[in-house]
This record gives sequence, structure tokens and C-alpha cells, in this order.
Amino acid sequence: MWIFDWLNALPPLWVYFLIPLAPLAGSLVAGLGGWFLGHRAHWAPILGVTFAFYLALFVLLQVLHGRTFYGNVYTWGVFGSLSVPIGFDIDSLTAIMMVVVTFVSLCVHVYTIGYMHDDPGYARFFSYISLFTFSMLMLVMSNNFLQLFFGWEAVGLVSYLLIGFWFTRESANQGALKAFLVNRVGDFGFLLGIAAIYHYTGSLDYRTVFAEVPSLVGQTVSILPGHPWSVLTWIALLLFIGAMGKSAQVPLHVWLPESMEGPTPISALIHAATMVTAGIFLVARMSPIYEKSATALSVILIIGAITALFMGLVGLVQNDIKRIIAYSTLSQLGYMTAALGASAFSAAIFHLVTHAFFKALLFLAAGSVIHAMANEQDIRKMGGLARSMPITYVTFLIASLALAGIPPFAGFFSKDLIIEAVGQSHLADAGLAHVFLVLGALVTALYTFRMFFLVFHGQPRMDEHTRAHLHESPWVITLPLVALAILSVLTGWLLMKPVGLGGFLDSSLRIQPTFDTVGAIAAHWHGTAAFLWEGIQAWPFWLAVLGIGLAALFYLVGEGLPAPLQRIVQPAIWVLRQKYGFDVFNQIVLVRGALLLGRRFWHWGDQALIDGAMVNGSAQLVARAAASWRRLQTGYIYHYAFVMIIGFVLFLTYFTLGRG
Amino acid sequence: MDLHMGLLSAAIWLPIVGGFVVLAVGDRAGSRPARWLALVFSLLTLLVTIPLFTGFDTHTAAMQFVERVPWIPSLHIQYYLGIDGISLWFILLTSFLTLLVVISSWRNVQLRQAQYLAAFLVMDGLMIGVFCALDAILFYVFWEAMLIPMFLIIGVWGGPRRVYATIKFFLYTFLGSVLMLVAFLYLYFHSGDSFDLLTFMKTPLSAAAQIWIFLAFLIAFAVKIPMWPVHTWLPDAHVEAPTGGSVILAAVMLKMGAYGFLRLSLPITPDASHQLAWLMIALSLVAIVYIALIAIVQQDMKKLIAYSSIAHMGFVTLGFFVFTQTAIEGAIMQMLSHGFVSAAMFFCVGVLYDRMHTRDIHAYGGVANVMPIFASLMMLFAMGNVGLPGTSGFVGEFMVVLGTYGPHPWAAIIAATGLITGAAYTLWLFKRVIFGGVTRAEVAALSDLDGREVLVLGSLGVLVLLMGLWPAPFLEVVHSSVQHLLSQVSVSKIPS
Amino acid sequence: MSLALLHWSFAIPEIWILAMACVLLLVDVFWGKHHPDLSFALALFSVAGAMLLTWGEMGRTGTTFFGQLQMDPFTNVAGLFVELLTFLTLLYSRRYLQRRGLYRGEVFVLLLFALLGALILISGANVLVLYLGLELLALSQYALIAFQRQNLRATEAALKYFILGALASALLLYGISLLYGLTGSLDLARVAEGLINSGQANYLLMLAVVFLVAGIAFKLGAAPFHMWLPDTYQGAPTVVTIFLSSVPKIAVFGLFLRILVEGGYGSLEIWRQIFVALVVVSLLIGNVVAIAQSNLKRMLAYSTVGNMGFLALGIVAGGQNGLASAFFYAVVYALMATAAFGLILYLSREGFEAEEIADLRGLVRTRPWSAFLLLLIMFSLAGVPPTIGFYAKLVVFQALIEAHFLWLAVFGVLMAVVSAFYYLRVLKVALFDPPAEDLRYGADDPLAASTLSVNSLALLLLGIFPGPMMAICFHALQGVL
Amino acid sequence: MIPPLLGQWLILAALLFSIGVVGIFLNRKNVIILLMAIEILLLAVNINFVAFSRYLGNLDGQIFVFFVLTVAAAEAAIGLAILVVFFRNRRSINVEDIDELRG
Repeated sequence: MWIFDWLNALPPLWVYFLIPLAPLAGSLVAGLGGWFLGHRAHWAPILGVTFAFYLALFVLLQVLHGRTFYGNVYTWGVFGSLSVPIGFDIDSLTAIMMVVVTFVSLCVHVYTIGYMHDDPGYARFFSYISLFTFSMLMLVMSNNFLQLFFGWEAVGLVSYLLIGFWFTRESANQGALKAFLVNRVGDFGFLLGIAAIYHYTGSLDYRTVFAEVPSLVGQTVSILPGHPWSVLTWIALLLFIGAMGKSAQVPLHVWLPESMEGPTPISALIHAATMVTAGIFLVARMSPIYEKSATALSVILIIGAITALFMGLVGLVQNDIKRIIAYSTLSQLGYMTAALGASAFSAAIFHLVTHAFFKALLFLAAGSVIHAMANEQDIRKMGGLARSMPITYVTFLIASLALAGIPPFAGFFSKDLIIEAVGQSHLADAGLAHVFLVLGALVTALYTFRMFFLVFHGQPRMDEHTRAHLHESPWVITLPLVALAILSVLTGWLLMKPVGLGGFLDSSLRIQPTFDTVGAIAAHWHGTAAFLWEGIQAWPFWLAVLGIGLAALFYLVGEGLPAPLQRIVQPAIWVLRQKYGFDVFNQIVLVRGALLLGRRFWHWGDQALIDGAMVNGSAQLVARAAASWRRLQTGYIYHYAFVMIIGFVLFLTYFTLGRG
Repeated sequence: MDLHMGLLSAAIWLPIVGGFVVLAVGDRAGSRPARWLALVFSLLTLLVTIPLFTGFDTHTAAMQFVERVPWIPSLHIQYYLGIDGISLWFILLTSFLTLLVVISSWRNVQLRQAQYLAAFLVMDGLMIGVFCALDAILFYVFWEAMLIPMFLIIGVWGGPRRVYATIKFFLYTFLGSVLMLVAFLYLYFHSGDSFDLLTFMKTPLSAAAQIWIFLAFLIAFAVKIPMWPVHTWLPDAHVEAPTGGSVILAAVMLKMGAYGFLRLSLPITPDASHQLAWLMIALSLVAIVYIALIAIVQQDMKKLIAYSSIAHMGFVTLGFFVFTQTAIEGAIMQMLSHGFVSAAMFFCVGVLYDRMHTRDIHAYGGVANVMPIFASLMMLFAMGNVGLPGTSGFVGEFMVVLGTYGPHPWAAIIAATGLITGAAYTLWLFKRVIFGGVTRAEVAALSDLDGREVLVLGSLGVLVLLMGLWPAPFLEVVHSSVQHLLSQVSVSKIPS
Repeated sequence: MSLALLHWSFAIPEIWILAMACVLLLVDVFWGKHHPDLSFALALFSVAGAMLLTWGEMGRTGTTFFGQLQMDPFTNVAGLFVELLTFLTLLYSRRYLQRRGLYRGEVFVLLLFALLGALILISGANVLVLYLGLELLALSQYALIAFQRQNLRATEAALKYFILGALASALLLYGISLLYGLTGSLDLARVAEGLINSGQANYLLMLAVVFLVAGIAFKLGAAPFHMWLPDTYQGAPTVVTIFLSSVPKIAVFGLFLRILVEGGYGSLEIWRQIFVALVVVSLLIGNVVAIAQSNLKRMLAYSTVGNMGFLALGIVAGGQNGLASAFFYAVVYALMATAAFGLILYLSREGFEAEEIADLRGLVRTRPWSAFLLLLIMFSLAGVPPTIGFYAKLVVFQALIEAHFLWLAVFGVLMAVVSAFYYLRVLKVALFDPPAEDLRYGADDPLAASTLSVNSLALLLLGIFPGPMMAICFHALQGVL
Repeated sequence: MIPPLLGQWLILAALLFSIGVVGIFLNRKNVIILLMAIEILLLAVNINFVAFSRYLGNLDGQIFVFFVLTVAAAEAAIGLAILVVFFRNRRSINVEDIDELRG
């Protein structure tokens, strides 16, 4: 295309390098110059991101023409015999991620102008989200584990900063801290995974490592003496712990709902569209390793399935609009993870893309609602908003349908593909996982439309004042909504074949023929329309419809659950309200435990034992000896003489008798 | 090279002489002249040490800038100086931080400032001396003499319990080092009447002898680092010391113990090092886990950072005793980075302390509202302390874990928990002090950093980022020296 | 005859001191009342002269007075040091004596006689001569201590020292008599031969050695023969304490060297074991009990006991290096003690002896320079580099380890750490505590001030360049074995 | 090896010496007695010297005795002098009262 022509003149490395640097520059300008830029602070970041998006598109085109890239920018450091570079690995997977990240980021940037316009931290916020874009791009573009880890932690940092953006709120700080720590638990595994990789392959560079992988098959490591594990399984699981942290899989999911304390735009960007999918990306990127370990795959599969169903269930009982979406995000991430477990990497990426669009849309629309409701987030206090904010209403509806998996919206294709792929999988636990995912479809539809109806239909339940001020949001907010809405409709159709069935991604994925579920599906592929037709006859679709129906029955027609049903499901609801007790467990066992242990060590170990007994103890011992021995010095001559003589006699006896 | 002759002596004696000059000038005519003199001398020292870097040949493990003259002929003690890749960075670190300390104490020290600055200058020289002494007795002299100024700094300019702290500090370290002296003397007779460290490294020693010498060294260095369980002097010393004291203590003095391991323990007693590696690894892991947990529950900012220092030094000692190049280089990087980060953290606490005169975490909260610049800088250092990639703190921990995993997977796993606990205590501290709403009038009255503080913290921030984003130059210097060290450690010295 | 004259010249310093002492007596009789400065100047002159003469004798060796006195490197070096220390004592003494009405010739005469005794102890080649030197030294000291007649403590100190000292010299004498009986001679050279002939496992010999060591240990002040020392040091006028703590240490080391090394080296194995015991007890008692002291002079007295333990470590090591290190230690200790007591003396005034540790409160505020010197002195005593005190301990431990007394060395360094504690306590009071208003120091004597400064700074400078002094001391012991 | 006669003298000396020693730390009354005890010590030594000198047949020992006697005299003189000044201050020469300095 003509708009890209001039770029062909540049050396490709420059182009790739400019992509992360542009948002970074924007971030620095906004961050350092914020104090005088004030409300003009958004220009630099938006320009930066736009440029990055533009370049990302160019790169995508390049990759479509088969021009991939693998090279280094500079040497980060040389340790041992290994030189660790900072570099880029540009292939189809990367290209897609880059486009998604930059596009959603751009939408959020624009959206933010309207959403945050009277926030004192305006410039800071822009600086952060641009910085996030930079980190995320570094993560996806990396060609080695160190840089991957760098991006991995950097996005974590920005997420921490953004969750705690309103740092005067205790809850926000709490959420931020929790997010960081839980992610750290993930990174703990991730780091060890990298260490293991370094140990077994002697390299941190993707290609070298992947080239080494076949030689590792069959090698075992006995972490617990007597229990030899396959090295690859060990590595794969360690890495997956990292992925669980970032992509909020059970049991490391606890941080994501609390991350909703942050401003809505970043909930859309970071905690729905991009960062949380880093784990998915990681596993897909590492497909050569995972494909070599059925064990790891089945673990991933089941964890994903569990997350998909049970987090969705929690979504049913939430009343905070953002939290509902957060739990739906957890559940959707579960779907993607399950897809990974079934080796349907392309399906996972496909869902990642569609989800990025419709979930970002959902969040931004919700943001628009919250904005209109003067920061009210409880859906029980909403209702009947459809009239007053039509655009938001429509976009929200589209997003909901996509999420619920109603054809022809994007979500339908990707989710259906995943469910089918899992159905195809031959892993031990595939059957169970499949059931979970299918049921998930019902749950998803249910909580989505419960929210939808409660927010937009029925009687308005907000107070008069808020009601009087209800209004559609400004164009900077609605524009991104529309853009995303369009994509939420189209991407399913368009990307189903190239991305979903992996034709486009094959270059970046390595799938064992035995595990190739997507391949099986692709084998009898009769076009998207046919797939759609089959989908309509399949379980998931009807369950989704049922879900919507129930939601309508309870929340559109009726007023909540009818009393008898209420009584029956009461215990279940209680369990769900407790979120299965993860938080309680963490709070009481882990947090309190750590603090208690710390105090014990401090008071008993350091203060009592080491300082008290050993250090000061010995000092006091000497002091006491001094006090008592000085009494020997009575001051009386005869005592002095006596001591002398005693000593003398002792020597004498020693020498005459002792040595005689 | 000839041009570089005497650089090390200059680096050692310039600040010492400067210290006595400042002492002589005194505060009689106000502290202005003393201040400027101190600034000039510390700056000169830094300038003198820079050629050490520029003129350093990274391709050899041999000692460079060597100076060697007989000092006490009757005991074969020489004035023998020289540096290799292991010592170079710490010399630069020392002179740089001393400069920062001088700048930072420009106004904050009212009481007898001339003497304060003099003490730091003298200590500067002595510390540099430790890092480049190649004669055992010379090393010991610098090592011990250093205690005197620190003893005074804590004792005179310290907090309420300063006397207890400083005497504890002195006796603890003194006890540690006298045994090292005994070891030196023992080595003297086994190395053919020589105190030359390089000769020590070549001296064959029986297994038993090596064990004893190693233990003697261990006590000396373990106290200095400090390793569990001889660490309890550090929190007290840090809490009571004035800002500058804490900075030098954490950033440089702790490094000397670690440096001792590299310069003495490993090459002189390689077999014992291998034999007792399990002990060292165990102690390091205790430091990483146990100490980190203690750090979490601290209510005093300085105490918390002090404990975190101990935990970080745990990574260093761990890295030394797994005997892989990655780990040892990582450990050195960790030492260096800790030099920047802990110094910065203590400067940060100092900034707050100068304004509020309390170190109690509960007295703060919401500082970010009134001190945004400070908050963002401290965030940078907090992240360095957490070991976030892109900051210097990451490099060392990353390399140590990588290097450790191979020989001791479990050690690596336990050490990696440091990622979590480290984040826990650092960010919790940060949350309680910096974030939150302003609840106290004193906090509301805080003023943001002035130019001098920005200069000090900013320069450290730049280093933290530089080292995090591009550690290659830092690593390049140590490379061949570490290789040489490893080759020394790998060959047994037990006479057959 | 000229040959004989030449030989006499070996004893020139001793003769000179003796002569000057007599001159001083006369001068004092005639002009002492009105011109005490004259006696003072004369005393200075004679000691300075003795130093010059000794210097002139450097490098000459031989015996004189028909083998009663001998001249070897040790005689010269040790002699020079004792003269130097006496000289320092004199320089310190002037204002102190004036203030207390003791500024009279007799003091100087006694000092000179004590010096003479010390010189004889160092150069004696015959047991009888050594005994006489010892008694000369001791008797003058008794007198000096009691010189401040109306001072109860001083007289009590003198009385205690006198009685116990007499007991000690009796022990020594008894040992000498047995030695004489064993070897049939009083001449050290022949004693040595005699011992070689009479075997080791000889009861009489053991008996004799134990007696001798007991006597020497008492004069040195090594535990358990130290009981007199704290009382005497505390009670004696500070200027006398300076002398007590410096000159006799070197002189008595000379006595030890002559009797037990030159004479009784055949019995090395015996006295070495006794000294091991002395070392352990001295280090323990001295360093530990010092911690409980509140009186600075008394604390330093106990620290003397401890230091004698360190000195004895060198003796235990034996051999060329061991003895040399012990001698070096004695000299260094004498210098440090002189400085320490010199500081107390300098700060004192009439009615205020500045001898309580508490009297130094906040010294750094009121007298920064004195505080700085105190810092040097205390760290030197604690053996912290870069002060000379460190090298003293260094050489001792080195010799000890060379002789394979590793465990003793470890014990020694641990005791050094214990000792560091009470030195630090003094510094803590002087540097960290707030000054007390009521304190008014004397500290107005330029002579003592400059002496003190030189004396203390020497501790630092010698610490930075310890080479020469060490070389001299080691050279001094060349000939003895 | 030691001939009987010499042996008896030595034993006598030893006994005397012990008496002197015991006298010093057993007596708790009067300092004068201490001085006498010291004299006894010296006398014991003298006997030793004379006996040895006689046995060995050389005069050194007996000469030594003269010196010892002289020194003893000087010692006694100084001792008594000190005792006098002490008495002036303390108004007592009771051994029990010499306890100003202690600890």
C-alpha cells in the first residue's frame, strides 16, 4: 500500500526498533513534561501509539508477504560463555499481537481523553499507558527469554502502577500490591523455568533453545529424589506457572478482580485485552516445548477448563459491573488456556484476538456507563439506560452477544472452535474439560445478559440527581466504542480461516501430529458458513441461547430469581459470594502466616536467641566475671601475699610432683 | 601504564590527607570552608579513580596498576597495591558514594560538620585501600583502621541508642577480624615467610589447615557481610547511624566481606571452600528466607532496609559458593547493584528523616501527594530493590539464580522465593509510606526534593537504570578475573 | 692501662648517671630551695647526656669491670629506651610536681638512681650485680611513691609495694642462691655452662627456676603476682605511675633476659611452661577485671597486667623472634602507658586528679585535641591499626604461631577483643557523652602538652612506619642466643 | 647427690624461709612484724648462700651475703620511713587498716 512505501526504504531493524520506541518516547514526554503540558499531555502518547500501530500494520503486511525477521539490536550482557542480546523475533504470531496491542491501546488512548479529562493525574496516566504499550511490545517482539522476562515484569509493573493509580484509595493500593505479589508468585516459576532452560540448553535464545528441545526428550530430572520427571515437562510447568500468574488462572487468579480498582480504560487495555493474554502468548510461543509434554498439556487443559467454568459462575453473583466483566475475563482466559492445553494454539490466539476486541469494547462501554452514572458501579442501582445512551447501549449489546458466543459475532467463532478442538483432543482429561467448557457457554450467556438487562432495561433504579444527569458520552469515548464494535462483529468471519485454523500461524507454531486437534477440524473444513451452520446445531449455541433466555426471564421479565429457586440455590450462591474461599485462604494462611513467622523469627530468633543469649549474653558473662573477680583485690596485704604464694606453690607442686 | 603508576596510592592517600586537612580547618570559621574542601577532595578522589577504569585492561586477570615497595622489611611486609576486575568497580563505587555523601550532608549535619566530613574522607581512603591491598597485613590494616571512623560516625552523630550500636558494631567486627589475622600469620609461615596474597594463593595447604583458615576467614567476612547468624549488629548500626553512615555501611562496608571471600577464601582455601560450600549455601538461603520474613514485619524504615540488605547479600554469598561463572559474576553484579540501590534507599530515608525526624513507618503515608518527584525516584529504587528487570537489582539476582540452578536446583528454588518476599517487604513499605491519603499535618507540610537531593538521588537513579538496561560493560570488566578465580578454585591445593 | 680505660668506657652511661646524681644531690643541697628549676634542668641534662653517651656506644660489644657489666646491642638499645622514657617522665613532671609542692631535687635524684638501677639491670653480667640493680631500682621506686608524704593513698601504695616487693625479691634471691648452688658461680656465662652440665630433670633446678620466674613475674606485674600493681598505680602520684609503668618493664625484661636466657636458657622448657600459665592468668585477670573499673588509673593498671600477659606470650614463643617480639612489645607498651598516664597527668590540677573515667566526660567538646590524642592512645592500647599497638601484638602473635602455640594465639586475640571493650568505654565517655559543666581541667602546661602530643602522635606515626623501630628491637636481640 | 650436711643446712634455710613467708600472710596485726618476716626471708637466703659457698668452696656466695645484708639494711630503713609517713596519715600501723586501695 502506498502509505507504507517509504518504510521499505528503511532498514527493517529500524522499523522494528521504532515500534516499541515510539510509545516509550510518548510516555517519557508525557511523564517528564506532564507538569507543564497539563491537559495537552495526551498528544505525544497518542502520536506515539498511532505511529506504532501504523508500523505494526506495515509489519503485518510484510509478514503476510513472508518477510519475517529474527535478529538482535544490542548485547545486553555476556555472562559465563553466553552472550544475551536484546533482539526481535518478528513472525506471524508476533505481528498479530503487535497489531492487536497497538490498536486496542490506541482506542484506549483516545477513550482516555474523555474518560480522564478532569483527573489530576491526566499526564501521569497517559505516561503509564504508553509505557505499558512499550513494555507489551517488548514482550511480544522478544527473541529471547531475558527480554521476554523484562517485558513480562515491566507490564506487571505498569499494571501495578495503574491499579494503584488513585493512590489515595486504600483499596486501590491493596489491589495493586496484591496484583504485584501474585504475579511475583508466577514469575517465581517463570524465572526458575528460564534457569532450567539455561541449564539444559545453555542458551536463552528462542531458536537455539527450540533447536535443543528434541535432544531433551527422554531426559529426566528428579527434583524430588526418586521421582524422575521429564525435563521438558518440568520446564513447561515452571513456565506455565508464570503464565498462570499473568493470565490469572486458578489458583493465581485472585488479583484480577481486585485490579478493577484501577481506572476503567486500563481495565480494558491491560486486564482484558492485552497483558492478561501474555500468558496465552507465552505458551503459544513455547509450543515447541509444550508439544513435547503431554503431561504439561493436560495440566494446562484442566486448569483452563476449571477457570473457564468456575470463574464464570462467580460472575453470576457479582453486582459490580466491572467485577462481572473481570470474572468473565477470567473465564474467557480459561477458554484460551484450555485451547492451549488441547494444542489448539491457533484457536487460542484467535480467541485472544476476538476477545481483545469485544472485551475491550465491553469494558469501555461499561466505562461509558460508569462515567454517565457518576462513578456508580453497582448494577442494582442502574437500569433503563438504553434510552439515554443509545450508542453505548448498542455497542454494549454487540459486545455481550460476542461474549455470549452468538453467531455471527466474533466470540462465537473463536469459542466454538476452542470447544470443538477440546472435544477432538485425546488427552486424558479432555472429556471433563470439554464438559466444563460447554457448560461455560451457558454460564457466560447468563451472567452477561443478567448484567446487560439490569443495566439497560427495566426500571431506572438510580437516584434522581444521577438520573437527571444521564447523558451519552462525548465522541472521544464513543468513537473507540464504535471502532471496536465493528471489529467485534467482523473479526470472527474474517480471521476464522487464516488465524483460527492456523494457516497463517503455522510458521510460528510447532504442533505434534498426534495432538493436532485444529488440524483435525481443518481436515473437514467446508468454509466459514458451513462452520457457522454446524455451530448453530451444536450444544454450546443452544446453551448460550438458554442462558440469555433465563437471564431475560429472571431480570427482564421478573425481578431477580423467583423465591423458591432462590431458596434452593442459596447455599451455592453463598459459596460463589465467598469466591470459593481463595481470598480467605490467602489472607489467613499466607499473609498472616508470613507476618507471624516474621515476628517469631525476629523476636525469638534475632532478639532473644542471637542477640539476647549469644551476643549480650556473653558480654554480661564477662561483666559478671569482672564484678566477682575484682573482689579478690581485697586491699589487704596478707591476701595479696597469700595469692602470690598460692600461685607460687601451685607452680612448685606442678613441677616437682606433676612432672616428677 | 607508567602514566598510571601511583594512581592507587593517590586514590588512597588523597582523601585521607584531605580528611586531616578538613579536620584541621574545622568549624571555627563556620562549616563553609570545611564543606567545600571536603567536596573538592572527594571530587578529586573520584577523578583519580576514573583513569583506573579507562586505563583498565579487561583481557587479563593479572593485577594492574601494581605498586610494590617494602614496608616492614623485618617481617617481609610490603606496601603492595594492585587491582583486577573484581576490585575495580568497588573502588569506583567507594569514591563515588563518598562524593554523594559529602553532597548530601551539605546542610543536614549541624553538629561539628568538619569532623563528620573528615571522618568520611578518611574512611574513603581506607576503604579503597582494602579493595586494592595485595599484602595481607596491609589489607588487615586498612580493614581494621576503617572501623575507627565508622565507630566515631555512629557514636557521635548517631541516634539515641548510638553508643550500644557503635560498640556492638566495633566489637563484633573486631572479633571477626582478629581471627583472620591469626589465619594470615599461619599462612605466613606456610608460604615461606611472605604476606603476599598472591603467594598465599599458590601456597599448598593440607585439608585440615584449609578448613581452619577458611573458618577463620568466614567469621571475619560473615560478620562484615553480614551473614546469618552474626548479622544482628547491622540493624542496630544502621538504625542509629546518620544517613551518610548508613549509606557507606550498606553500600561499601558490606561489600568488603563479600570481597574478602573472593580475594581470600576462595583462592587461598579452594578445597575447604568446596568442602564447606554446603554450609555457605545453607547460611545464604537462611539469610534469603528468614531475614526477608523478618524484614516484612519491621516498623522502622531503616531497620527494614537493613534487613533487606542482609537478604540481598544472601544472594551474593550463594552465588560465590556454587562455583559457576554465571553465579559468581552475578554475585558481583548484585554487590555492585546493591551498592547503588541500598545507598539510594538510605538516602531516601534520610530525605524523609531530615524533614520529619522519625523513621517510623506509621508516621508517614501519602507522601506521594506532597513529594511527587521524591515518590517517583523512590519508586525507581524500590523496584531496583525488588529486582525488577531494567533495574540493576535484576541483573545480579537473575544471574545468580541461573548460575545456581545447574549445580543446586533446590538452592535456586529457595533463593527464587526472594523474588516474592523481596517484593512483599519493599512494596508494602512503599505503600505505607508513599501511597495513601495524607492523614498527618506533618506529612502535609513536607516539601519536595531540593536541587542537591535531586542531584544525589538522580545520579544514582541513572546508574540503576543504566546497569539494568545495559550491564554488558559492567560484566566485561569482571569477566577474565572471574574466569581466573574459577580456575584457581577448581584445582586442589592439598599437597599429595 | 689504656686498654682498661677503654673497657671502662663501656660503662660510661652508668657512671655518668651516677656522677650526675651525686652532683644533683649537692646542687640541691645548696641551691635547691630557691632554684628548683636548676635541679630540674640538671636532671634533664644528665638524662639527655646519658642518651648521647649510649648512642655513642652503639655497636660496641664487650664486658667491663672484670665481667660484671657487659655491653651488647641489647644494652645499648634497651638503655637508650629507658633513658628516653625517663626523659619523657621528667618532661611530664614539672608542673605536676610544682602544683603539689613536690618540685624538689630529691625527686630527680631518686629518678636518676632508679634509672641507674634500670641500666644496671640491662647491662649486668653477674647475678649479684643484677640483684643490686634490681634493689636500687626498687628502693628508689618505693621512695618515689611515698614522696607525697601527706597523701594517704600514696603512702599506702608505697607500703604495699614495699612489703610485697621485698617478698618478691626474697623469692628471687632464694632462686639465685639455688642457681648459685647448682652452678657454683654467679657469673652468667658460667651459670649457663653449669646448667648445660647439670641435666634438665633436676629438682633443684626446677625449684630455682620457679623462684626466679616468680620474682621476675612480680616485678613485671604478671598475674598471679600482680596484686600490688593496681593499688600501687592508683595510689602513686601520676608522674610516678608514668615511671612505674614504663622504665621498669623494660629493665625487668632485661633482668629476665640476663638470668633466664643468658644464664638459664638450658631451662627453657621449664620456665616456658610457667610463663604459659602466667600468660593465661594475666590475660584473663587483667583484661576482665579492668572492665569493672571506674578509676582510669586503676583500669590502666589492670590493662597493664593484661599487657604483661601479651608480652609474656612473646617469651613463651621463645627463640630469637619470640624474645625480640617480647622486647618490642615491652618498649611499645612503655610508650603507650607513658602517653596514657601522661594524659591523665596533663588534665589534672591541684585537688583534681582527673583519674576517674567519668572525669573525661565530653572531653572532645572541651578539649578536642586531648580527645584526639586519647583516641590514638586507646586504639593503640586496643591494638587497632594503624597504631603501633597493633604491630606490637602482631609480632608477638607471629612469633607465637611460629612456635606452634596456635591455641594460645587464638586465646590471646580473643582477650584482645575483650580488652578493646574497656578502652572503647573510655572513648565513649570522652567522645560521645555530653560534657559535664563542673569539670575544670588543669591542662595548662605547655611542656607536658607538647610532650604528650609528641608521645601520642608517635603512636600513630610509628604505626604507619613501624619498620625502623621494629628493626632496631630485633637487632637488639641478635646476640643473646 | 647432695651431701647430708649441706642438705640439713638447706632444709633449715627452707624452713626459715617458709616461716617468713607464712609470717607475711598469717600476721594480721602489725606491719612491724611484716618487716621482721622479710628479714627472716633474707636470712634464710643468706644461710643458703653460705652453705653453698662452703660446699662449693668458693667465696662468691659469702660475698653475696654481705651485699644482701647491706641491702636488707637499706630496705629496712626505707620500709620504716614509709611506715612512719603512713602512720602519720592513718594514725595506725595495723595491717587491717591498710585497705584504702582495693577492688
